[in-house]
Amino acid sequence: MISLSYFLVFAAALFCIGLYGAMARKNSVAILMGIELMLNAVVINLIAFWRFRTPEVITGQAFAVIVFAVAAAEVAVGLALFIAIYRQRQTIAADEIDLLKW
Amino acid sequence: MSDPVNFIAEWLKSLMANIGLPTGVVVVIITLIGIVVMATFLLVMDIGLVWFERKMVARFQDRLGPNRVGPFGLIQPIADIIKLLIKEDIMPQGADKFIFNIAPIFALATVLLLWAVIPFAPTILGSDINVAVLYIVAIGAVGTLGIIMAGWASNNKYALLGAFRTVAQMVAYEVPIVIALLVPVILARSMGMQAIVEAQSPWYIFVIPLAAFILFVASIAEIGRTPFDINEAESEIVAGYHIEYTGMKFGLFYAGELLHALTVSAIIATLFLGGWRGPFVDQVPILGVFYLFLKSFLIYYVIMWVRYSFPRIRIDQMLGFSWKFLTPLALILLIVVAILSKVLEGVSPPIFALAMLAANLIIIGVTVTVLRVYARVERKRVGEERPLAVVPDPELQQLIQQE
Amino acid sequence: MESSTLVWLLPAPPLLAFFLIIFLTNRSKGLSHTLGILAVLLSFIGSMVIVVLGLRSGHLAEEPFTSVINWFPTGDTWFQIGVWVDPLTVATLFFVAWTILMIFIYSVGYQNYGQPKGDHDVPGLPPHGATEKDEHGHEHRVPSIEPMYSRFFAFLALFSFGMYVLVVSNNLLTLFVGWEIMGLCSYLLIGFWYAKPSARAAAIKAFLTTRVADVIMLLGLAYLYYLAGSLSYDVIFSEETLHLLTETGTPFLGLSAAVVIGIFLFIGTIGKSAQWPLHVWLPDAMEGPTPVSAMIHAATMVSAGVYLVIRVFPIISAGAVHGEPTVTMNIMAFIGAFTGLFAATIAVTQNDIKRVLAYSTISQLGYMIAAIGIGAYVAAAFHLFTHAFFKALLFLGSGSVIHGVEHGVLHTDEHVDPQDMFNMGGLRKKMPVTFWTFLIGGLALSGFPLLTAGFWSKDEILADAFAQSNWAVFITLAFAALLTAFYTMRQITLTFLGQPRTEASKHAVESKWTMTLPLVGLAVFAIGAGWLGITNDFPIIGGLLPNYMHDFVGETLAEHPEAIRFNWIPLLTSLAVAFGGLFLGWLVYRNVSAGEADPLEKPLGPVYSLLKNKYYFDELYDFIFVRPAYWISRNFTYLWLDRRIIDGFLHGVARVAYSLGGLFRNYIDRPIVNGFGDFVGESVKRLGRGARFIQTGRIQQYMVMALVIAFGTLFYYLFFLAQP
Amino acid sequence: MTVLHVIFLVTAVVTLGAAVMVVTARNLIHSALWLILSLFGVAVIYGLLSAAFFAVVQVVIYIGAIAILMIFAIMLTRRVKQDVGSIVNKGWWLAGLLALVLFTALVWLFSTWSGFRTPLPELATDVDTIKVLGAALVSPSHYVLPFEVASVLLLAALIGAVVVAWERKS
Repeated sequence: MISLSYFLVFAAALFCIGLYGAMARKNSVAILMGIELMLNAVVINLIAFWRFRTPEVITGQAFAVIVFAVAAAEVAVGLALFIAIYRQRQTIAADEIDLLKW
Repeated sequence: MSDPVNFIAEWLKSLMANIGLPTGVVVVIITLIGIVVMATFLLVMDIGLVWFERKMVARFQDRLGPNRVGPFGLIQPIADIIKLLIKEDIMPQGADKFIFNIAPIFALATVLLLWAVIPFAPTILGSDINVAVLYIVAIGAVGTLGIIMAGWASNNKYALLGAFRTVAQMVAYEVPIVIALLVPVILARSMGMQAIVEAQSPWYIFVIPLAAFILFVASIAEIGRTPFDINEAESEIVAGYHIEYTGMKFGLFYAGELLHALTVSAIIATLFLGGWRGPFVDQVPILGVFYLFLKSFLIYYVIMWVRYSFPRIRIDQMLGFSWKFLTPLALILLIVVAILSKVLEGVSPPIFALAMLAANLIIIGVTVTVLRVYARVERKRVGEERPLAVVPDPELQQLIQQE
Repeated sequence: MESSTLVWLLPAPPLLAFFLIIFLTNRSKGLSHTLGILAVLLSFIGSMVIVVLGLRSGHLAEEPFTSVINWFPTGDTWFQIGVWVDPLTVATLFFVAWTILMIFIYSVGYQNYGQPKGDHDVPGLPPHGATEKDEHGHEHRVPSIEPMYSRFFAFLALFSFGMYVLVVSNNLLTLFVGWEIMGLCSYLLIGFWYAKPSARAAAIKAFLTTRVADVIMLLGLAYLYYLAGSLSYDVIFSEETLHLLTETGTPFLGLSAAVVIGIFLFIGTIGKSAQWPLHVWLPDAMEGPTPVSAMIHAATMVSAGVYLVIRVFPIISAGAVHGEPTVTMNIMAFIGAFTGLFAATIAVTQNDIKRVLAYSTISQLGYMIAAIGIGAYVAAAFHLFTHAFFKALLFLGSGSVIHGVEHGVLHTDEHVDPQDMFNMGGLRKKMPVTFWTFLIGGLALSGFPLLTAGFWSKDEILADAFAQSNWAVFITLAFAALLTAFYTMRQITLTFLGQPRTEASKHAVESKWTMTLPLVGLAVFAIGAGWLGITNDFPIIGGLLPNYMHDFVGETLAEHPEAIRFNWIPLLTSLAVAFGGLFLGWLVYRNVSAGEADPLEKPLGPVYSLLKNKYYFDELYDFIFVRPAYWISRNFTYLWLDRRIIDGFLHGVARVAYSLGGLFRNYIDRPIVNGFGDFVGESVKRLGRGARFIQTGRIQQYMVMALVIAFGTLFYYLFFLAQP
Repeated sequence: MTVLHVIFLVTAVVTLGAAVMVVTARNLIHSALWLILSLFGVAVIYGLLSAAFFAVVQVVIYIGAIAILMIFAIMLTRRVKQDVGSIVNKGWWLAGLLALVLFTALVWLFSTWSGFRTPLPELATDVDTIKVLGAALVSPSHYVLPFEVASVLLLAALIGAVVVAWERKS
C-alpha cells in the first residue's frame, strides 16, 4: 500500500532541487523557476497531509488554494520586475544586479 | 445491441480476466484501448473534415471544390495526406530540433485530449471527472504551449511574432471563455459534463443564449479562425507560427486546427444544445453519438459560415473586443445569473427558465442600446475632419529649437 | 425648540458669517454681504421670536428663559455660563436686532455696492471715486466701491456677534467677553481706513481709552467674583449676595464692597459709553465709515455701557435706604448730568455733521446715566431704547447726507469737506427721504412733544428727577435739553433748509434704496418707540396705550419701582426747552450764507473758542498723560530701566553663561562626551567596515547565508534544546 | 507493487528528472519546458492524491499562465551573449551542499516521526470535496477572509505588475 512517506520524500526532493536552482542559477528567471518548484513541493505536502492525515477536514486544500494565489501573484510581480530591470541594466543575471550594497 | 461500445468493453474485460490478469492491469489496458480507439476515430473523422471544409468553402465561394478523386472528391483528403507524407522534411537552420519536432504533436494532442471529457452518449464517456469544465480550460491553456514552442523553435521572426500574437489572443479570450463556461455550471450545479447534459431539460441555449453567444465568439477567437486569425495573417506575418513547417508536421498543425474547430463545436453542443440528448436516447444510447455529432456539425457549419463571411480584424480591435466588450459582458451575465439562480431557488423549472431567458434578453437589449450609442459617437468622431498638419504647441517648438 | 436653545443660537449666525467671509468668500463682494445680511437676518428673526415669546410669557421676570452649561472647572466646581432672557434683555434685543439689521442693509449702499472699481483706490483709504462714461460719451466722476468691502462686512458680523453675546449672557464674564469683542471691532472699524493717519490715531485712542476703563471694570468683576463666588446674575443679584456685599467693608475710605464694585463697574461704563472724563475717544471715532458710527457709536456698543449699569443696578443701589441714593448713585448722577450738559455745549459749536451727533450721543448717554443715578432705571432703559433708534437714524441720515454731498463733490470736482455743515444747505429738495427721516430723528432727539419717541423718554427722566426733588440734576438736564434742541435745529437748518452754499451741495443726489429703506424703517421706531412708555396718568392720551416699558421692564427688579405721579412742571419744562431750543436754533441759523462764520462766534467770544476746542480736553490729556507717558517711556523705561538695568543684567548673565559654557565645552564636552561619542561612532564604523564584505548585493548569497543560519539554529534546537 | 505504485514511481522519476533538468539546463527555454513537464508531473501527483481539482488548477495556473509568462519573460530578456559562461554562480557547490544537507535532514526528520508511514485512508465516497472546498472558501466561519485577501493580493499584484513593467515614454 502506498503511504505518506512516498509523497513526503518526493516533495522534499523536489524542494531541495528547487532550492539548489534558486541558490545556484545566475539567471533571475531560473531562480524564479526554482522557487516555483519549491512552492509546488509545499503544495504537495499540504495536499498529502490532507489526504493522509485529515481527509475529513478541508483545511489542507484551502491552504493550497491560497498558496496558488500567492504563487501567481509572485510570478506576475517578479517577472514585471525582471522586465523593468532588464530595461534599465540590460541584464537579469542575479549576480550582476548588485547595486544594493554598502 | 443498443450500446455496442460498452458491450465490447465488457467482453474484453471478461476475456482478459479469464486469462488471469489482475484487475488493475485490466483497467489500464481497457483505458488504453479506449484512448487509442477514440483518437483513431477522431483522426479518421478529421480526414472527413478536410473534405467537408473544402467542399463547403467552395460552395460559399460559388465553386465546386474537390471533385476529381473519388466520388464527389471524397478520396481527395487521402491524396493530400499521401502528398504531405512524401514531401521533404525541412529542418530550419538554428532551430531547436527537439522542440521543433514535438510542437506539432503537442498541437494535435491537446485537441484530442479535450475529447476525454465530452460525453458521446449516456453510457459512452471517456472520463466523468467532476471538474470537466475546468479541464477544458486547462487543456486550452496547454494548447497555447504547442504554438509558442513551434514559434520559438523555428528560429524565424515571423514564426515568433505569430506565436506571440496567438498567445496574446488566447490569454485574452480565455477570460470570457472561462466566465461563459461558469454560467451553465451555475445552472447545473456541477462541473461534470455528464451532469450538465443531464440538467438541460430545456437546452441551455434557450435559457442562457447570451452565454452561448459569448462562448461561441470567444471560441472562434481561441481557435484562431477568421475573423480572428491574425496569428496567421498572411499579409502581415506570412503564415504565422507554422511558417517553417513542411510535410506531415504541417499536416499535424492543419489537422489539429480543423479538429479544434470541431471540438469546440462539440463542447458548445454539449454545454448548450443538450449534448447527446434527443429522441429515443434512453432506449438506444448509441443514438446519442449521432445526435452529438449532428449538433456539433451544425455549429461547425456556423463557424465556417462566419469564417467565410467576415473580413479579418486588426489585433488591437481584437484584443479590445475581448477586454472591453466580451469580458465585462460575461461578468455581468455571470453575476446576474448567479443572483437570479439564488433568488429563484425552488421555483418550478419552466418559470425558472423563462426568468433566466428574460434576464438574458434584457441584458442583450441593454448591450445593443449601449453599443448603438457608442457606434453613433464613434462614427461622429471618425467622420470628423482632421487637419492634415497640426501646429506644434509653442513649448514643444521651443524644445525642438533647443535641441 | 426650547426657547433657551434658540437664545443660545442667536449669536451664532454672525460669528459663522464672520469666519465664512474671512476664510472663504472674501473675494466675492456680493457673496460676502449676502452672507452677512443673511446671518443677521437669522439672528433678527430669532430675536423677534424671543421677544414675542418673552412678551407673551407674562411672568418673564420671575421665570426668565435661561439655560446653563459648564464652561471651565474652577477647583471643585465649574464656572458656568449660560443665557438669560428677562424683560430688560427682551427690550435690548428688540432694538439691537432692528438696528443691526438696518445698518447691515444700509452698509450695502453706503459702501457703494454695484459701483465700478475706483481709479486710484487702495485698501485702507476711503474710495476716491471712479470715472465712468455714459451713453453720450461724457465722462462722469461717480462714487466707487469700497476696496475692502468684504472685510467691512466681516467686522460688522463679528461685532454683531459680540453684541448678541453681551445681551443674552447670564453672567458678567461672558458679558465682558462680548464687551471686549466689541471693543476690538470698534478698534478695527474706526481704523478701517488705516492708511489715514487720523483714523489710525483715532483707533488707538479709542482702544486705549476704553482699555483704561475696562481694566478697572475687570478688577471690579474679580472683586465681585472673589466675594460672591459667582458672576451669574441669579447669584449676584440674590438677596444674600447683595446683603453680603453691603456688609463687607473695604479699605477704600471705609466704603462697602457694593459701592466699590459698583464704582468699578461704572468706570467700565464711563469708558464704553464715553462719559466725562473718558469721553474723548467718541468724537474721534467718527473717522470710521458712517454705518460704523451709527452702529457702534450710537445704537449698540455705547448702549452696552448703559445696559451694564442697568443690569447691575441691584448692586449699585444695594444698601440704599429708601429714597436715599448710594454713593455710587450720587457719583453717577453727577457724572451723567455733567456729561449731558458738557457734551451738549460742545455740540453747539461743532461744524462736522457727524461730530455734532457724536457729542449729542455723549450727552444723551449722560442723560441715561444721570437717570440711573437718581434711581430711575426704567426711564434710563426707556431712553436707551428710544435713543438707539433715533440716534441710529440720525447717523444713517447724516451718512446719507455725506454720501449725497460726496456725490456732488465728485461731480463738480470742488474740493470741499463733504461733512462740514457750512458747506451744505438746501438739501431738503435734493434728498427728500433723507430730509424727512432726518427731521423725524432730529425732532425725536430734541424731544418734540407728543409725537416723537425722544419726548416720552426724556420727559420721563426729567419727571423722575423732579419727583425726587433732585434739583441739580433736573436743572442741568433741562438746560442740556434746551441746548440739544438748539443744536439739533442748527444742524437741520444748516443742512437742509435755506439755499445751497456750495456747488457740491447743489449737485447732491438722493441715496439708493438700500440706504433710504433703513432710514424709513428706523424713522417708524423713532416715532413709535415712545408710545410704549407713556405714563398712565398723562393728560388725555395717558392710558390709551399700556405703559409697556414700565410694567414690563420694571419687572426685572425684585422690588417693583413705583410709577411716579404725573406732574405738570417737568412736562411744561420739557415743552419749553424743546420748543425754545428749536426756535432759537432756527432763528440763529436760518440765514447763514456761503463762507459766513458761525453767527454764535461773535456774541460768545472766547467761550465759543473754548467750546469749539472741546474745552481743550484733548490738549489737557495730551499734556497730563500722553506726553509724560512718552517722557517716562523714553527716559525711564527705555533708557534707564530697559537699556541700563535689564539689558545690563542680561548682558552680565550672558557673559557668565558664555564663560561657563566655554569651560564646559573645553573640559567636559570635548574630551569626555565627544570622546565617548567619537569612540562609539568610530568603533561602529570600524566594525561595519569589517563586516561590510557580507553585504554583496547578491540575493543568492543572502539566501545561502540565511539558510546556513536557519540550519544552524534548527540543529542547535533539535540536538541541544529539544533533546533532553 | 500495485498500479498506483507504478504510476507514482514513474511520475516521481519523470518529475524529479525534469526538475533536475530545470536547474541544470543551459538553454533557458529548455529549462522552462522542463519546468512544464515537472509541473505536469506534480499535477499527476495531485491526481494520485485524489485532488482532481488541484490537478486541473495546476495545469491552468502553472502551465497555462505561469510557465507561458516565464517563456515570455525569457524571450523578452534575452541577451546576445547569453549562452557564454557558466550558468551557475560561484557559490553553486555550497548551494548544492546545502540542498543535499537539507534533503538528508528532512528525510531523517520525517523518518523519526511516527506518522511517517501513514497508510492511505479511504475517502468518504458520498462527499464531493470540491463542494466542501467551495463552501469552505466562501463560508464566513471558515476561509472567506483569507480567500478575499488572496483575491485582493492578486489584484494588487496585477496592478503592481502593470505599473512596474510600464514603459514610461519621456
